[in-house]
Order: sequence, then structure tokens, then C-alpha cells
Amino acid sequence: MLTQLTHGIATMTRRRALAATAGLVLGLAASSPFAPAQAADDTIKVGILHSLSGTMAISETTLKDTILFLIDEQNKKGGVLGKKLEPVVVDPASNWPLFAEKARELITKDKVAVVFGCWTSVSRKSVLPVFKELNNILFYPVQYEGEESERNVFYTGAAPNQQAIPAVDYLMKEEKVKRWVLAGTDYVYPRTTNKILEAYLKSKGVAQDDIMINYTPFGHSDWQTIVADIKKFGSAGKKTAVVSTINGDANVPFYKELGNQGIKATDIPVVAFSVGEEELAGIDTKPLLGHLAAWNYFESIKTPANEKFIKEWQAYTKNPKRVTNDPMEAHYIGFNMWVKAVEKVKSTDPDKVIDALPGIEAPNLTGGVSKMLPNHHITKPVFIGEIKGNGQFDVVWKTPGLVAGDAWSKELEGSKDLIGDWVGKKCGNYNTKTNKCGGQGS
Amino acid sequence: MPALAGPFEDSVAKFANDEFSDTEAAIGEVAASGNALASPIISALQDGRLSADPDSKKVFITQTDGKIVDATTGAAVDKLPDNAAAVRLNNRLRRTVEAALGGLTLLSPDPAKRLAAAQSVFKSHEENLLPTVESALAKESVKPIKQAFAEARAAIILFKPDASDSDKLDAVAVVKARGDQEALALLTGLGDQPPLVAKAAASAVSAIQSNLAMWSMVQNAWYGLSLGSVLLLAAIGLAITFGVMGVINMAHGEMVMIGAYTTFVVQEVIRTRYPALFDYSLLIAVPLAFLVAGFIGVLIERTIIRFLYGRPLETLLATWGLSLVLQQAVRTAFGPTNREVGNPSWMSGAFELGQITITYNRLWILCFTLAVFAILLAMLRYTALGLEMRAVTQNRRMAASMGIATSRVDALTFGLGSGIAGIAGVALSQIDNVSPNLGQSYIIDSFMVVVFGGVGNLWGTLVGAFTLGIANKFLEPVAGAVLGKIAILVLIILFIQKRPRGLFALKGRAVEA
Amino acid sequence: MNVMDTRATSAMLYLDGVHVSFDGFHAINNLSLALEPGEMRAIIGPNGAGKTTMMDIITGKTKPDEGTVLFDGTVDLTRLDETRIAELGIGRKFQKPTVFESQTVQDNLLLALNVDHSVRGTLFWRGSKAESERIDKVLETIRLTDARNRLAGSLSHGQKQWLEIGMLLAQDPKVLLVDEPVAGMTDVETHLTAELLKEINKNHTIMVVEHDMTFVRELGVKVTCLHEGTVLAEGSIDQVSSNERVVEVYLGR
Amino acid sequence: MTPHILTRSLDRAATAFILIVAAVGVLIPLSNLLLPQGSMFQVPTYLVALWGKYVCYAILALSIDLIWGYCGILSLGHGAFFALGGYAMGMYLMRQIGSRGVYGNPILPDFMVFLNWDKLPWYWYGFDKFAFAALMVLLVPGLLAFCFGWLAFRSRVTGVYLSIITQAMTYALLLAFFRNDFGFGGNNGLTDFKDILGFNVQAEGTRAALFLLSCLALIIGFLICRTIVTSKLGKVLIAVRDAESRTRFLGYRVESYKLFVFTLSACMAGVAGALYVPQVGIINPSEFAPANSIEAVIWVAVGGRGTLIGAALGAVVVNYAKTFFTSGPLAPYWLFMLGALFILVTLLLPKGIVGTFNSWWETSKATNGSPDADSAAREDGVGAPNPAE
Repeated sequence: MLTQLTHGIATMTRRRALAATAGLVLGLAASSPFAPAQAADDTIKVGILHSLSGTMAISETTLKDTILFLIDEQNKKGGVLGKKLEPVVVDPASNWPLFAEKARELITKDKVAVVFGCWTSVSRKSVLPVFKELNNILFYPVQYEGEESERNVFYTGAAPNQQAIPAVDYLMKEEKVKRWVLAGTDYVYPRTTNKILEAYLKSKGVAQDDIMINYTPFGHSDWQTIVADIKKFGSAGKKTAVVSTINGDANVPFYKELGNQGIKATDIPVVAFSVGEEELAGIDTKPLLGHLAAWNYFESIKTPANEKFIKEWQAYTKNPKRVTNDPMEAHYIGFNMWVKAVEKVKSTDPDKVIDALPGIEAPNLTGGVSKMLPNHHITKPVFIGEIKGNGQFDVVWKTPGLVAGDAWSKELEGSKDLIGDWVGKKCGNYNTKTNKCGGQGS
Repeated sequence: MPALAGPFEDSVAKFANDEFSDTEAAIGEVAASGNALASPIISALQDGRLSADPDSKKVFITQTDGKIVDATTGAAVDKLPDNAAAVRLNNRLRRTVEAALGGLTLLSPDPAKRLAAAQSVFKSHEENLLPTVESALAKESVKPIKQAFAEARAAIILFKPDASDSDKLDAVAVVKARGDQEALALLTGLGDQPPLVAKAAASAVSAIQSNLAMWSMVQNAWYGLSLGSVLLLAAIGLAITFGVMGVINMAHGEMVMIGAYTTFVVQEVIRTRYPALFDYSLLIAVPLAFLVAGFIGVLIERTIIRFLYGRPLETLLATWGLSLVLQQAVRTAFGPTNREVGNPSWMSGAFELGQITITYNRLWILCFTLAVFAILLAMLRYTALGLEMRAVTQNRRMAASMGIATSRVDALTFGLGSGIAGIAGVALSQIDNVSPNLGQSYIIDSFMVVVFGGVGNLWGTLVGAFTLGIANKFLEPVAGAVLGKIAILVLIILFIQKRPRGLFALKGRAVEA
Repeated sequence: MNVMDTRATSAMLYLDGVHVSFDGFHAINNLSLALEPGEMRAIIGPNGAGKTTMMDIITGKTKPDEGTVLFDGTVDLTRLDETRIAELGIGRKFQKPTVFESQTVQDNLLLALNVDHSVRGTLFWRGSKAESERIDKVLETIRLTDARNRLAGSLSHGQKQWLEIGMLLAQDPKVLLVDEPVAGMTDVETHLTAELLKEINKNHTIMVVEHDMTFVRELGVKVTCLHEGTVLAEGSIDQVSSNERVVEVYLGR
Repeated sequence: MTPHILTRSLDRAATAFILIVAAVGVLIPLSNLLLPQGSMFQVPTYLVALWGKYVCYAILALSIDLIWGYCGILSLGHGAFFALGGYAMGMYLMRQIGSRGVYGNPILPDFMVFLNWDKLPWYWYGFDKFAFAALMVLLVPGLLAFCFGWLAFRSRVTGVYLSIITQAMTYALLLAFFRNDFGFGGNNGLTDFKDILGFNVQAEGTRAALFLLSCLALIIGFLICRTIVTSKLGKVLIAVRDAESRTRFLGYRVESYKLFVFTLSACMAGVAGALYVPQVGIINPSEFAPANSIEAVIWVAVGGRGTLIGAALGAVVVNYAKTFFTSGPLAPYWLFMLGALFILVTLLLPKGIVGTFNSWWETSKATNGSPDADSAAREDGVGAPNPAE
């Protein structure tokens, strides 16, 4: 390009040079850097926006495979509206601005009808403006800190009240826990969850002295001091538990240190919100027997739907050891809800589908039927599982029914009056005190 | 249900209901029954060897030798019914089981079991066990176990509402003498006590606390040494490639990762083929990791680095690219998720030294690091390769003219550095994730250690690693893990301004030219 | 010893009792030396005698552990850094020819010119007739006029040596420290270099470090022989080369 | 700025470069806004944003080339200055949201509301004014670079040591900005922007204007760099790069020169970051990641170290490739390609695209005996950097 241009300018007249430059520039810019899109009308395109490289690949690659698997299954059943579904896979490479760029590409260039994607909150925050601007649909499958209800996003993972609070309730009731360590990685999800839990615990009469909050950086690997601190905190004569919002990678060294320092679940149980079957695959779980996790799904839950899902998934991935986990189930539910909504309105038009989704019901894998709520969160059961020696969980408790996801936490000062209602109020942050849309201000 | 079932049979049958509350009731009833099978049933329950058939309500014990017996009769059974499943426990039940077992095994002939029983009684301090504990105490001849019984007795007395003040005061003294976290837990959890006892307990608490505060300094120092050993292990290979050869190897972390994955592969093979060798897996992995990483190192030196000598910044970029390729290659080959590397039994668990807990894996890593360091130092000093290496680094042209094959020495030096990184990977697999990102988390720290300690000086690396480790661990309780780390980085940046060549810099004309 | 007493000698460069050690190795050991204004002095000595280290001390690259280094009788050089010392008027040619290889011969001289060396000055520099005349003159002196637009890196070894001497000329310092100017030169070049230095010596004080005894003899100036960081002998070339110790440690029998 | 130093900097290639950037800056927005959608020459909005990002990266690459290509300072922490500029802009954009945040708090950004902060931290004051934020975009990176450089250059920390401590600097900032207590939104950073100077950041017109501004900034940045490298100052910088102590012995205060370009370069990186943020819509701590800074260095190496046009071109080429290869079937192999690019460029193309082209041009001219020998080819008036530092 430079050769031609410098050479061109040297030999051509100025006017001709300018014209040539203009043509070249536009040609280059307008020819998108992506492979030419096929204008196939006989398929419905489904975007998959999960990192396949970089630090988040560890969690997200499985979700990409899940959607591919679900699309495959759906196409075997004849697709949707008589058309086959066509997956479009992109790799945002664990790079948050790249998430936004790739979302834009999926919607504008590939013209996908819906996107399944994101894991971290920051990636969701990064693509949010894009989905709003270009009016498309994102299904977000991971448990998160809540405090959000957007028209274009459907949250199929757990809100804090569908994971954290039931877990704490369980520990208080079943284990008679009086003293709490809230340990987390220093980012928004643990911060918010711990804020909510702190407020909740205090409302249950737990004194400030009986709550210890600790944050560590991402990928923290030297847990000696913190585990010793926990041990010390736990020796004050009251039953103590750790509520862990430690992020994926840091968990393995944390649990290894726990095991080695001899903290057993019978002394100080640890309940984790980010540790699932995938994470346990990297640890020898025998020393961790009895530590807990709270999820809306466990692979070990015995229902016909789950057994069928696991069997087909392992057949699809040709790996009889491949585990399943909670975010996968969230995608399973979300995908089926989207299919139902599309079939209901007989269109993939985002506006119509967005309006049709609240109220749609789809079976989950644990024997219940989840429902999309007006705040774009879903109803889910909550399970508490204890880690078993084989890397699986043994469900020791579950909520009696399904719990509706709260977009806005009732425990936080800033959000206790807010609700999300995209059916009646057409508003994600409706203030029930002032009866106005738009937060608590003015 | 069998028609002739007595109360013991009824109790045992409750295990088959798959309800935690029934299981709890069953444990209590069985433990209290005095039946000879009570102890086997409950220890089987603890180990997950107790199965129940929910239909026939029959319960079975799978003995440690694999034989199966009926839990109510002790009669041998051929095989478990098809729908029999292990009786499930949760944490609360596990504690109940421990307590029950403690009561049942206080008089066990096995000293280890008696000690464990005494300790679990100390925690559960169940009043109805007092007579048993006292008789056990009277009979006991092994000193530490006798001590444990005395402490268990003291714990029970402290919680016994009708115990006399003087008994309780004696008990406080016994617990105070124990002086550890659990003693503190017991004393702070006493609840309402007569004023005299409460006062004694309070003073015991503060005595224990100040004792523990002193120990926590020792603990920080130990943690610092342990962190320092990890840093040293990760940095030592870099000290060779960067310090001795002047090559910036940004793919150093990936060599560590390759070592860790080698360990994983070794353990996989052992698990599937020769499970008996598992405890030796690390011993096998160490030389293999050295060879694999070393070989890859030589390969890298021959294909990339040798073209870039004298261009340190270009080397830095090329090896960074290499690190991306290696990471993604491992991700493709082994998948992006963590891989499980188990701890052999001799690296699991911990022992108490005074009031601090020393975990075996950290201790072994410290010893291992020092051994690697010593071997390396000896190698550089006493072997022909070491001599050639030093000759080449000091004066390449002179060395070449004296008949040293400099390019061979370069390749071997780089291979040595990489191989040591591989060994570090074996050790790090014991405490960290084995994932494609493993190396990334150590590379910056390793560079800091080498630069801080002074390039070209292995002793500097040693001192640098331990200084940073200990400083980090003393900062962490004060500033928190994140701020502590930031503070260390800032301090290093400022330190480099003061001494641009590190702690143990070589001086003189030659190094500055 | 009183420093001010020696002011009477009005030495251009005055070193007294200088010590430097690197990790226990005494590179310079009680070195004393005085260079009179307008003098040219040749320094000889075996490898490791401390010749280059002495230059490092004078130019501020190395700080002595103890001792006095005075410039012009008044300025204490041990307190100043390289830039400041260069600004005072001490120029240096390195042992290994060091020129700016990726710039032209002309630019090399331009950079060496003794004009405003501040960031601002160089940013807004616009050249002047006086400057270009001076460069032309230096180019002529060092016989590189034809090569003025060539990259310095493409010059031959001898030409680079000359270019570096030319840069010293352009810098126009009061004292020139010249480290091994004829290493790697042909006999003819060596001879020309000697002529050149003699020419320069008319207006400048020079200290030359050299191994080439023919060259030193040709210069015909006072010679100092260093050994193990201290002065072994001083005097005319004949005096020094007949000194027993010098013959023993340096010239060989 | 006096005209002579400006005119001196404009040779044929530089003029061509400026014309092309100007043409891109005008034509792409125009075609996006005026031509009907679907027309062959219509540039869709998402591509305007994408190219806007490339242009910002090009400015960052220029700033790195100025210090690395011309002065031999390899900073592996330039992403930090880029990110700081971005944060300054992000803070302005955050304040502009006002009561339209999800909580509707007129003063506090959303993340502060949900962490129960009751008032704005002092360092957020003033960022509601664009002029103040714009000043901070230059001042914050500039000041950090000045302090850092003052310490480092004065103590003569050079070469790989400098590279490693710049990396430590950006790593420390990364950790600090991850902390929620730091008050910059933690891991999520700043996002969900609404307005810039009263214009909706999502609107096509605003995007077009931002794109034009980015191109303008690239041109100005390029002119500043050209002016510097073609002045005598540029020759001094190259002298420092090739033989630092020689330069010192000629009486140049090397640390002042280094400090000057380092600080200037940090300010440029800050501007690039500030323009980047409204176009991508998010700024968060991952921009501080050492890997990002190293990647930016490779753009310069690919394009041609020590050639300004090369740096800008390298940034665009590598990022175009990144966009291209992270979609579709090649996606899992992107890191292989990027890694291989690092290795191959340093081994086989040490002068980069433009540097290699220049050498080729020069040789072909020399053999043809063309009178036009030293114009376009010797683009920046200097030879390629000496590979041996």
C-alpha cells in the first residue's frame, strides 16, 4: 500500500493522485476485514461470544461447545421456524474491548438473531452499549452480582438472592454458624455479594466483630497468611464458616492450602459460589470432603432430564469424562426459552422476541420448570452441595421451590426500592417509592 | 421389615431412610447401644463404607478388607443388593460421627485412635463422656496421650454446669498450658461462668493471645521463607539465562509450565499403569521435567536465540512471542482447564512446631529449592561445563580461541536454565494451578527477584528472593495482599534507582562497557 | 599536602593520590600525575595498568575512592558528571572507535560542535554559516571531505579513528584524552595520525594512551609509564624505555 | 513553533502520509454518513469505530517509536500512559452520565452507589468539565512519566533494566486499578457512557467526528514526531540510542533528552487513550496489562522501528490481522500467529516493513543510478537503528 501510494503521488498529477487515494481508502475501509458474509436466508444465525483464548478460555470454551451442542440438537429436531440454526463463533480472546468489537461484528456483519455469550461482568458491561445501540439479544449464563436489568439482556445465571443468601441461610440453620469470613477476589462480583451478605448477616443479628472480610488479587497463589488468619478467626469459640467468592484460578491453591493446613469442613466449612465441577477437575478433592458450593445445578443431580443431557453431551463431545456445570445449564435453559419465544411470535425480530420472552417457561435439568421474569432474570432452584471425593457434589439441601431472581438487591441501600419490569413498566430500574423510571435520583 | 427386629435393629434401619435427621438419630442410638457392632458401624459410616438398601431397609458394612457384613447381625453377606447406596453425611453429621467415635474409641488398644479420640472429646466436650475419659486417663501410660486425656477432661469440666470452682480453676490451668488456637477457642467460648473462673479464663486467654502474637511473627517469617523459596525456584533458572548469559527469556514462565505439565503426564501414566508408584511420582518427574524443559530450551536457543545475541531487546520480544505460542500449544494439547496434579502422601498435611503449622509441601519445597541452588552452585564451580560457562560469559572470544565450543556452551547454558525452570514447575504443581497460564503469574516476580538481587550473581538471587518473600509476608497482614504486592513493586522500582545493578552488583570497567 | 600549593604549577590536569578499587582489585593505586597547559603526554603501560580507568576518572565516568583530580588548578572533577566535565572542555576519544554509526560523517561532526547542547537549543537549531565552515575545516583536517555524506558506520577502521579525532576537534576542548588512536591502522595512517596530533597540540593540551612504541617515539613527547595503577616511570621516551622496571613489566627484554 | 523546523520535517513521504491520513479522516466519516447503506463504498458504522480504534493504536505506536526507535528506550509500560489518558477521559464521560445512571444519582457514578460510597472522592473533582479532563489527559501520564523518568534516567537505568521496571510500573498500576477501594470502578472499569460534550457517543455523527479527531491527532502527533526527529534534537536522540556515553562525553545532558522525549511520548500515549475510550466505550484495568504494552511494541517492530510511518502502519496492520483472525475458523490459532509474528519479525525482518522497504528502495535506486536517491527512501533522514543497540 505504501509503495503504491508514495510511488503514485510521485508520478501522477495531484488531482489524479487524490482521486486514487480516495478510492483506495474507501475500498480498503469498506471491505470489511472479515470474510464476506453469506446472505443465506434459509438459516437463522446464532452468535456465540465466548473467549477461546487468553485467561478466560478456561471457563468459556465449554460454553461455546454447549451452544454448538444445543444448536446441533435443535437442528436434528428440524431447527426453528423451519429453518436450520447456524452458529457464528468469534473469539474475543479474554480482551474486554474486543468483546464489544466482536459483538458489533456479530450483529452488524453476521446479522445474528441472538447472541449467547460473556462470562465476566466486565465483558457483559463492555458489550452492553452495543446491544442497546444495535437492539439485539444477549443471553448471559453466569451467576453475577445483580444490580442490573437491561432490555436487551436476559440473565439466566443466578442473581445474589439465588445463590449467596440461600447458602448463608443453610449455614446458619444447619451448621449453626455464628462467625463469618467473607473471602473474595477483589472485583465487582465478590465486592457486591459481600456487601449484600454483610447487610443480610447484620439484619440477622450477627455482630460486626463476627464478620471478617478479605480481598485478594486475581490469580492469588500464596494463601498461607490468609488461611492462617481464617484459622485464627475461627478459633474464637463460635462456629465459623467461610463464604468464598474467590475467582476460578485462585481456588486451586486456596483449597490446597486449606487441605494442607488441616482445616477440615467439619471445623470450618467453606461455601463457594464460583467453584463448580470444572474447577474441581484440577484438584485432588479428598482433603476437601464436605466443603460446600451453592449452585442452581449440579451434575450429580439425578433426574431423567439431566441424565439424558449428560449422556448426549458426552456423546457429542466424544469424551465420556466431560463434566457439566451450572452455567451450561443456564445456557440450556436460555437457549430453549429463546427457541420457544421465537416459535411463539414466529419471528426472530429482536423487538418481538424481547417482548415475548418474559413469561416463557422452559424445563431446567433438575426437574423443575424455570420461567423468564419481567426483570429478565429467571426462576431457579438453589442447591447446596458438599464436595465428594470424586470431584462431584452431593446435594445436601435445596430450596423447597424455585427462587425468583432479583435484579436489584433488597439488602443494598442504593437499590432496595428498585425493580426491573420490562412488561408493565417498560423500565429496568423502576423506583417503587417515587414511582419513576430511572433509579432513585431526582 | 424383619418381624423380630429389636431396638438396635430399629436404630440401624434408620440409616436406610436417606434423611439426615434420621441418620443423626441413628448415630446417637447406635453409639449409646453398647452393641459390639456400634464402633464398626460408625467408623464405616465415617469412611463411606456403610451402605443401605432403601427398599429392604437393610444396612451393610463393607469391611476394610472388602468383605461385606450385615450391620445388624455381623453375618457375612455375598454381595451388596443392587440398589444399596452409601449412607450420606453432611458436615454436621460428620461432627456427630467424630464425637460418637471419640466416645467409642477412648479405650481403643490403638494409641493413635486413643489420641484422636481424646482430641475429638476436647472439641466436643460431651459431659456424659466424663467417666470414660477419667478411667482412660487413669489407665493411660503413654505420656502425650495422657496429656490429651487430661485436656479432654478439663474441657468437659469447664462446660459442666455443676463442677466445683476449684475443679474449674484447675481445668483452666490445664487448658492454658496447652496454649494453642484450640485452647483459645475453648476458653473464649465458655459462656457464663462463676466470676472467679471467668477471671482466670480471661487472664488465660490474654496469656495465650500474647503467646500466639509472638508466634505469629515466627509464622510470618516462615511464610516469608516459604514464599521466598517459591520465588527463588522460579527465578533461579532466569538468573542463569539472564544473569549469566544476558538473555532475556520471557518464555521462562512457560518452561516452568512445561515442567508442571510433565509432572501431570507422569502422574497420569502412574495412575493408570502403576498406581503403587504414586508416592514416587515427583521423584520420577524431576529428572524428566529437567530433560523435557532443558531439551526445549536447547531447541529454542538453537533456532531463535542464537541469532539474537547482543540484541537483548529483540530477544525479549521474540521470546515473548514464543511464550504465547507455547501457552496456546499447551492449551490446544491439554485443554484450557486446570489439570489435577496430586500431592504424594509425604507432601500432604502439616505438623505443628510450637504454635505454627508447617505444611509438608512448603517445607519440602524449601529444602528442594536450597538443594537445587547448592547443586547448581557446585556445578558452576566444579564441573567442566561450569568452568566453560563462566569462561564464555567472561570473555567469549578468548574462550573460543582456547578451544571452547562457545555455541555448544551457549546452548547447554540455556538448556540448563530452562531445565531448572522445568524442575521449578514440578514443585509449583504442588501448590498452584496446573494450567496454561501458570508461567505468566511467575514471570514478572522472577524478573523482579533477579534484578533486585543483582544480575550475574546467584547469591544475589538467593538473597533477593528471600528478602522479597519475607518483606511481602510481613507487609501482607498490615496492608492486605493487594496493597502489599503493590508496595513491594514500588519499593523495587525505587530501589533500582538507587542501585541500578541490584543488591549484589558486579563493579568495574568490564560490566559497564 | 596542601592542594593550593600545587596551583603554582598551573597544571591543566592534576591528579594526586588517586585510588580506585573494584571489588577489592586495586585498579588505580596512589596515582599522581600533572599535565601542563599545551603539553602533549603519552601514557604507556601493560594491559590492566589502569590507563583507561584513569581516563574514566578524569572524564567523570568512574568516581575515585580517594584522591584529588583538578582541572585548570581549580575545578574538582571528582564532583562532576561526564556532561559537566565535557562542557568544561575535556574531550575524549575511546579505545574502541565510537562514532554514531547510523548518522553521516557530517552529522557526527555537527553533533560534536561546541554549541548550545540544551534540549531547547537542539530542537530549534537552524545551523549557521560559521558552523558549516567549521565542519568543512575539520573534514579537511581529518581527510574525510569526500565521505561527508556517508554513514559513519560504513567507514574503514582508520577513518573511524580519524572521525572520532575530528569530533574532538569540532568539540574544541581544552584537553583531549586520546585512547589508542592508531590501533588497527596501517603504518602510513599511523604516521599521518602522529602528524595530526602534533598539529592539534599547537592549540590543545593532549594526553595520548598508546601501545605502539614507534608512534610514541614519533610523537616525541614526555612519556609516563603506568603499572598496576601507579606511575612507574616518567620522562623522555629514551629515559623511560631504558628504565629497568619498565623493560621488565612492559617492554620485555 | 518556528516554521523552519516544520518545513524541514515535510519531505515527500511525510507529506504523502499526512495526505492519506487526512483523506481517511474525511472520507470514511463522509461515506458513512452520506452514502446509502449497502452501497459498495459505504463504510458501516461498526467499521468506523473499528478503524477509529486502529488510528488510536497508531498514535500509541508513534509514541513508542519516538522513544524506542529514535532514543533506544524500550518501554514495556507504555500501555500505562495510554490507559491513564483513557481513564481521565473515562472519568469525564462518567460524570457526564449524571442522573441517567441506573441508580439515578446525579453526582456519583453507579459503581460508587452500589458500593455505598456517600460522596465523590477528591480526585474525581473537576472531571465534569471537559477542559479539566482534557488537561488531565496530558498531565497525568506526563507527570507520571516525568517522575518515573527523572528517577530512572538520572540513575542511568538503561536497556533491559529500564524495560523491566517499566513493566513493574504498569503491573503495579494494574493491581492498583483492580482494587475497588481505589475508586476507579475496579475490574469493571468505567463504561456505559452517554454523552461527550453534549453529543450522544453512540450516534453516527459523533462516531464520525471522533474518527476525524483521531485522524487529526495522528497527523499532529506525526508532525510533532517528525519535527523532533528531523531537528538536531533528533540527531542527538539517535546519538543517545547508538552510543549513549559518547554523547555524554560530547557534553550532552543525556538524561534531559531522555526525559523530554519520554514525557512527550507519554502525553501522546495519553491522548491516544483518551480518544480510544469514547470509541470503544469502556476503559478498565486490563489496559494496564504488561502484555498489552508488549504487544504495542511489536506493532512498531513490525512496521519498522525508527520509521514513524512504519510504526503507524504496523499498528494498523497487526490490529487488522487481529480482527481478521479472531473470527471464523482460524480463531483458535490467533495466538499462534501473533506469537509467530513476534519471532519472525525479530529474526527475519529486524527493520520492519517500512525499514526493509526503505533499504530495498535505496539499493534499487543506487543500482539504477536515479538522481532521486535520497528522498522517499530515507524517509526520516536517518539510517535504520543499529541492531546492536
